[in-house]
Amino acid sequence: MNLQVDNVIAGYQEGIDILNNISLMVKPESVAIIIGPNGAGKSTLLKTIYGFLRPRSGAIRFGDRGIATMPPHEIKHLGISYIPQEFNIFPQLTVEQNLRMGAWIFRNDKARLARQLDHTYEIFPALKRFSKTRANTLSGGQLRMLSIAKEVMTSPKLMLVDEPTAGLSPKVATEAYEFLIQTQRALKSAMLLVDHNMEEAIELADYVYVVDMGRVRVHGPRSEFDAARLRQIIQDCLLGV
Amino acid sequence: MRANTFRVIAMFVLLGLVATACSAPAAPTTPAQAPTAPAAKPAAKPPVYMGALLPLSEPGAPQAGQLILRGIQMGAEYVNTVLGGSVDGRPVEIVTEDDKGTPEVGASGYRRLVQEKKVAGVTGCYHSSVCLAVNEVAKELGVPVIVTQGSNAAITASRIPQVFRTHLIDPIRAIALIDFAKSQGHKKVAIMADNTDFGVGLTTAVKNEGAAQGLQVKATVYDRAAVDLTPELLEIKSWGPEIIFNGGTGNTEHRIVDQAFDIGLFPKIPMLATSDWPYRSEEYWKLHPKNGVGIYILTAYHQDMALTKSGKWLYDAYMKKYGEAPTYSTLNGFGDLVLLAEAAKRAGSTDGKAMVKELETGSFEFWAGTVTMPQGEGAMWHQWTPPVVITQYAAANQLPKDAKLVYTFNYKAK
Amino acid sequence: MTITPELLLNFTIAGLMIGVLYALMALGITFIYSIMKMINWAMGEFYMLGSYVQWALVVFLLGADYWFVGIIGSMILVFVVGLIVQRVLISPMFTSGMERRDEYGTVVTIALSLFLRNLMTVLSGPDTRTPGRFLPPVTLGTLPVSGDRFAAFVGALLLIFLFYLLLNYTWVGMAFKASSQNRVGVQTAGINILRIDQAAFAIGVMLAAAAGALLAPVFLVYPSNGAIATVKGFEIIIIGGMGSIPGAVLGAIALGLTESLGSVFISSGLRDVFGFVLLIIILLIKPTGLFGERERLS
Amino acid sequence: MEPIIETRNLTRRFGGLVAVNEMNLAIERGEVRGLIGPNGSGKTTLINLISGVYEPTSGDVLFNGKSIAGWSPNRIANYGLLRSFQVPRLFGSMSVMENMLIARFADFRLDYRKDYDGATEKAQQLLEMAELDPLRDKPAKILSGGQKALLQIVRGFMVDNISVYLLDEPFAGVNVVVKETIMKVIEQMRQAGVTFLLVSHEMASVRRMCSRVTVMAQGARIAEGSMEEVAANPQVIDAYLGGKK
Amino acid sequence: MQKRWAHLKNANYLLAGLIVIGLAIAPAWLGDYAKHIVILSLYYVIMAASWNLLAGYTGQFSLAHQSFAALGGYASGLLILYFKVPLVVGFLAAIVTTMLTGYFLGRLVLKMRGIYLAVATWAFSESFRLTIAAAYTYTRGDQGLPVPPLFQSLNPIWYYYLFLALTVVLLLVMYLVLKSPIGSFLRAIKDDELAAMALGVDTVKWKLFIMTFASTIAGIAGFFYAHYIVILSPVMLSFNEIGKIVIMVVFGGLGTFVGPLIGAPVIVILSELMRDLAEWNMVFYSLCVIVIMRTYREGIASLARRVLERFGMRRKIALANDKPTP
Repeated sequence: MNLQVDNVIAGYQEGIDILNNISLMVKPESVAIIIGPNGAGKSTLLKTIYGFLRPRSGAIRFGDRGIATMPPHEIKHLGISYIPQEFNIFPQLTVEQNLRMGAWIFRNDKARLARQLDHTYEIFPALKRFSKTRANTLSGGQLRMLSIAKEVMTSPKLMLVDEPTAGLSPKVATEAYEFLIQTQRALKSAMLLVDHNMEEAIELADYVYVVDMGRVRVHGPRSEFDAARLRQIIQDCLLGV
Repeated sequence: MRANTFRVIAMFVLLGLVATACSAPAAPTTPAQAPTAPAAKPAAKPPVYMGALLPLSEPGAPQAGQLILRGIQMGAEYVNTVLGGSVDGRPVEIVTEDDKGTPEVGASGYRRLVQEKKVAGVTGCYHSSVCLAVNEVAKELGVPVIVTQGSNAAITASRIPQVFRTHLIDPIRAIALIDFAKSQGHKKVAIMADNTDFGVGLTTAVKNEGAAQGLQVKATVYDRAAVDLTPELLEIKSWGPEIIFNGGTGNTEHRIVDQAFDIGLFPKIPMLATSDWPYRSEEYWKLHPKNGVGIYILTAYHQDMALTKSGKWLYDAYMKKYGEAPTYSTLNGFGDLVLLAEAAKRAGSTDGKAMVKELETGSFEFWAGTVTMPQGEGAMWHQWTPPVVITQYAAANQLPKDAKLVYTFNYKAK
Repeated sequence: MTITPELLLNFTIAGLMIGVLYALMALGITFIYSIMKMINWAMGEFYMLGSYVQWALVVFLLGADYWFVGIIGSMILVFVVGLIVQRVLISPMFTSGMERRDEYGTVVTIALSLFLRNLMTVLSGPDTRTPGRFLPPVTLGTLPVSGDRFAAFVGALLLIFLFYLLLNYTWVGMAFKASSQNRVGVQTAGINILRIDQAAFAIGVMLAAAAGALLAPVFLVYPSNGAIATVKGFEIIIIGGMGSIPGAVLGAIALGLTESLGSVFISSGLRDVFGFVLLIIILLIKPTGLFGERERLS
Repeated sequence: MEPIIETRNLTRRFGGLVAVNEMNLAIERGEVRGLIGPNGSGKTTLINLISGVYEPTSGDVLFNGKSIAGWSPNRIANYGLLRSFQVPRLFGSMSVMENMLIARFADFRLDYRKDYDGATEKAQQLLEMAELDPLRDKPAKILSGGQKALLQIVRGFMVDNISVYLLDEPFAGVNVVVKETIMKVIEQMRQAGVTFLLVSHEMASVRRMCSRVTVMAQGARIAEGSMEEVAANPQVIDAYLGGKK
Repeated sequence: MQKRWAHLKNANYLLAGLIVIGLAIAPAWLGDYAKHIVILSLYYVIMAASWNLLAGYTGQFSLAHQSFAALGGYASGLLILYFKVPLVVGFLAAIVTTMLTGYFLGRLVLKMRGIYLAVATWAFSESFRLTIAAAYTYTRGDQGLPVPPLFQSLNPIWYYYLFLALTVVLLLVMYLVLKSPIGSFLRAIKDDELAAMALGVDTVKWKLFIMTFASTIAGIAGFFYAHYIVILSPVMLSFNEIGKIVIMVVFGGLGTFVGPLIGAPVIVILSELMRDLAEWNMVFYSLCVIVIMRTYREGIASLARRVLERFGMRRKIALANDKPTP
């Protein structure tokens, strides 16, 4: 199922639009990346898609369903997961309880739950080691893993990922990317990734959107963005051209 | 913006509806209020208005207020149907005012009754602090007030011409209580009271009177919102009193009976209710079906006493209407309203000065005898004290009229 | 007064028992706060509703033998009332607009408490009511206790235990705990946060109603009987820390013991002041209460 | 010459985490010093330590040769050491002009009336410089992100005796035009004698503004020099790559 | 020449002047009872406006404000009763005690915000109420502490002008404070305390100042109120009292200067209208508040502002949802 964003205008306060007529599309099983300077509206776009923010105009479709006015929990049921930039965990619950909360929508399917837990622990032996400890005692990297692992418990068809490596050391960041792409491939899900870390993140992508000032500047398949062009884009962004 | 404007209009329309909806049926919709007997209205004569100033909502004591209100309303009924109205046969109509147990609201209420509703007299007044605030305004506005149940001595001691009282006040109640304890041979007396004006005043008076009579008194005062009095009762139990005065107001008094029973204090140690709340026998026996027997009740009325004509009328009418015997609160509310109506009738006008003069000099038939309220000394200024009797429920489910009369006391002013 | 060991023991038992009952009154307040970050000033009125429903059910429908059914009945009924009140009154105070304005919630719950209490005052007349006394007295150690109070004590313990089980061993309970820690997180997990709020409010007021129903025979039924639940409940959640469930239970027992022992050693007249003294001491030492969350400037 | 700001072995721990570790930094008067480093290297914590928002676990902060460690933020600000925040912190319900004036009268003196006209004039000038003057009577909360960032920065210049300004990511979330304006303002104020510490991710801007750059990694200083010098430093590159040692 | 700290324009000064003059000549037509209602409204205007300084401007949602009014009354009343001091001494005592207590409470809640502060101040006022009630041997508790009146007669006319003057003076003082930089500091503390500190605003000092200041104003109002009602009881400390003030301010418009000035009289008049309903009055009063909150939460001050704007009485000032100029 395609995710399709058409001419969306959105913002937090009346009169201030963060997203300015933005359009993009994510195909099944593909990875699209959104790059662009700080404040370009990348995170806002993900929040709008996931229903935390209602667009003022425009349409958002997942497959053939319009999801622009759906609240987040209904969107989750459609098979979309959202991994926000902040550590999205429950600090006072144990790691395993956190993961189980991630599986809320199929909580009554015990077999699937057990299977999914095993699967997660397989990929993240570290989480298994700490499964009975409270989440607030984990390190930053482990918290990031947990935030991701919790959201992919449902084997989503589409993952919206916001800055998965923010606040991580480069080594851990690389691990996080590996896990993400591994998950994406294993689940055959699509992914819409927002990232600062262009050089590394772009390696994962099939399709690239460059967003600035709330609209798409340039887009095209990954192959069109070779190192030189990317450098140019980064430079342009840094220089604000 | 437009949506908001619309909303505002909607709000005001709604408010208007609420206001009209509730001001139209006004007073007569309440279940507690009796529809004033329709046949009794002498035709085409303008009514004489009388004010009922009572606590009908928190932080006042609405339960007491409602009982007094019943009496006042039946008083109006009595004046209109039996006595043929007040001045020139004009019927009496009650204007009810909620004082919320708050001095300022009470003072405002009195002002409003007098200046807006043009009442000829005001009765009610339950909380002492409200009475004191009303006093000062009454001094200015000159319309007489008969205090139904404000216990504080200062209410009349301030010698305000317009203020009268027909209530059994703290010092006299204390004399009766201690006298009764002595007559029973008790040497150690415990009193439990909440920190309301009644409880505090009574506790102080009992301590003084007990000391004067050579009795040991242990006084416990707790906050009126307290629900669990077990620690206090345990303490009293270990002190070993020979009789307990239960000086609660409202619901605490019931809980004291229960909780004293639970820890084995009552009925082993006799308990005396310092006001006559157990007189509402139906409520009392429902609340204390197994543990209520033996309680002593200080009250103003017993079946064996001779009631006046008006007293008898009230007793029967109240029994018929509410299925229980009237309590002291109701009786006094009734009596005070009749007093006001009579005073106006005798004065031949609703003028405050004239009515005050009649009340001060005349003698009136009250539910319990003849009332005079002359200019006395101290708290005895314009004060008439009803008789004091102590009765006892000797068996379960006894009605007030069957209660055993164990003590009578008649206060004579020195 | 001479303090004998027996007396001291009696006071301790009495304090513990009332402490557990206080805990049930405070649980609902702290639970609603932990999820909605809102103080329900009308909590005592739901306690009052619970006691009236219990009285009505026992007297008109069930009879004294089935008083425990009445407790469940009043819990269910008040739960439903809570669902409606949250939907119609509370939730609209918080949803619209960017800023969260606590004062709207404060004003609307204050008004609701005035409304319910005064409506009941007018409707119920001057009568104090009781569903009846159901159980024979028991003796705990050296302290004779009324059967109904003991039943309320056991009932409160049971409800606290059930509540503990609900929170820790069920999916819904886990969702409540999760919502109190991270409201975005539960939404990305596919939970409807609005329904969590609604359910939390309803469960909170249901706990207050359960306290009201259990204590109806002991502390009686009248329109302002909920005042005690509000006052003690707030004292306890400040002592224990707002939003903390264990804090509420321990704070309640601490308050019960302080009041009871304070009246032995100091004076019973000031008993209700002791709780506040304890509270102000705790505020001075640890402003967020025994188990309170930390509040930081930035 | 004596440095205007100096930190000596400044350390701050949060529980087990050492956010700033034995940090030494000295800024000369009139400098625009750049402070760069990978995410989580402790740049913002350092600013919080210098400006008094956090108390140092150990070490010292000297301002004009005087120790200010442990002072309250407002006292430090009153002495002329200002800071901005990464996410602009404005007084949303107050107008743009009030936001400006509050900075001027923050060290409350009873004769504030005397300065009113001068202060308004100065605020007006600064707002014009920042091209915010058409918005002067609007509440700050309705500004756009870039306008908020701008306002936050020019607001600091209202402080009478400002001598040091710590800017935390002043370019985050602002567009090119605003960025240029900010740089213009910084340059003008530098000429007026204000010293800057500029924390930023945007190398290009840092390079343009700063003759000297300090690089932080894992809470400590790992390099200092011109942008070209530090960019050539393999340790710095390693730090950005994530310390694959 | 522009007035920077003033939102209010000349038209508003004119309006305020007209209202004061109107109130000053109104007794010629008002009956005693109506005068009494005006006096009450003025008392609540002072209470609501000073509470608004705390909750509306500084963000300190205190629930102890009514205690300070009572404290002012009790301090004076007790001194006069037991030591027969002249009224002036009672007045000074009211000021000093409320000032000190306000400062102490400010210290106690210095680190608290939002609901914590609300509940902590609630606890403070409850313990104060319980203490006054429990110490009945000195305070006479519920029996009521008599306080001498200020004038020979309780005729409202004297009190009417007294309260009118008092209200004008106190509102003017509050207005001047808000108009000075202090007013901005307070709003800055509410908006963003850390940012205010970072600009050099001594937030600790101003939080303590405003708590002390607002408490003292409440104490002064309480003093005059007590000497008008001539009786004090712990009821003045009950939660109902602060509930009333909160309703007035939120209803009028929290954090606006005119909010309490409109809200207090409207609520006083609303409860006066309900009086005819006797025991039903509180039921309908609370119902009205619920209906208002459910339909128009922003308060009538913002409504009035819009109406005034529409008639061009004042320069259009920015509202929260205005669009920014490009």
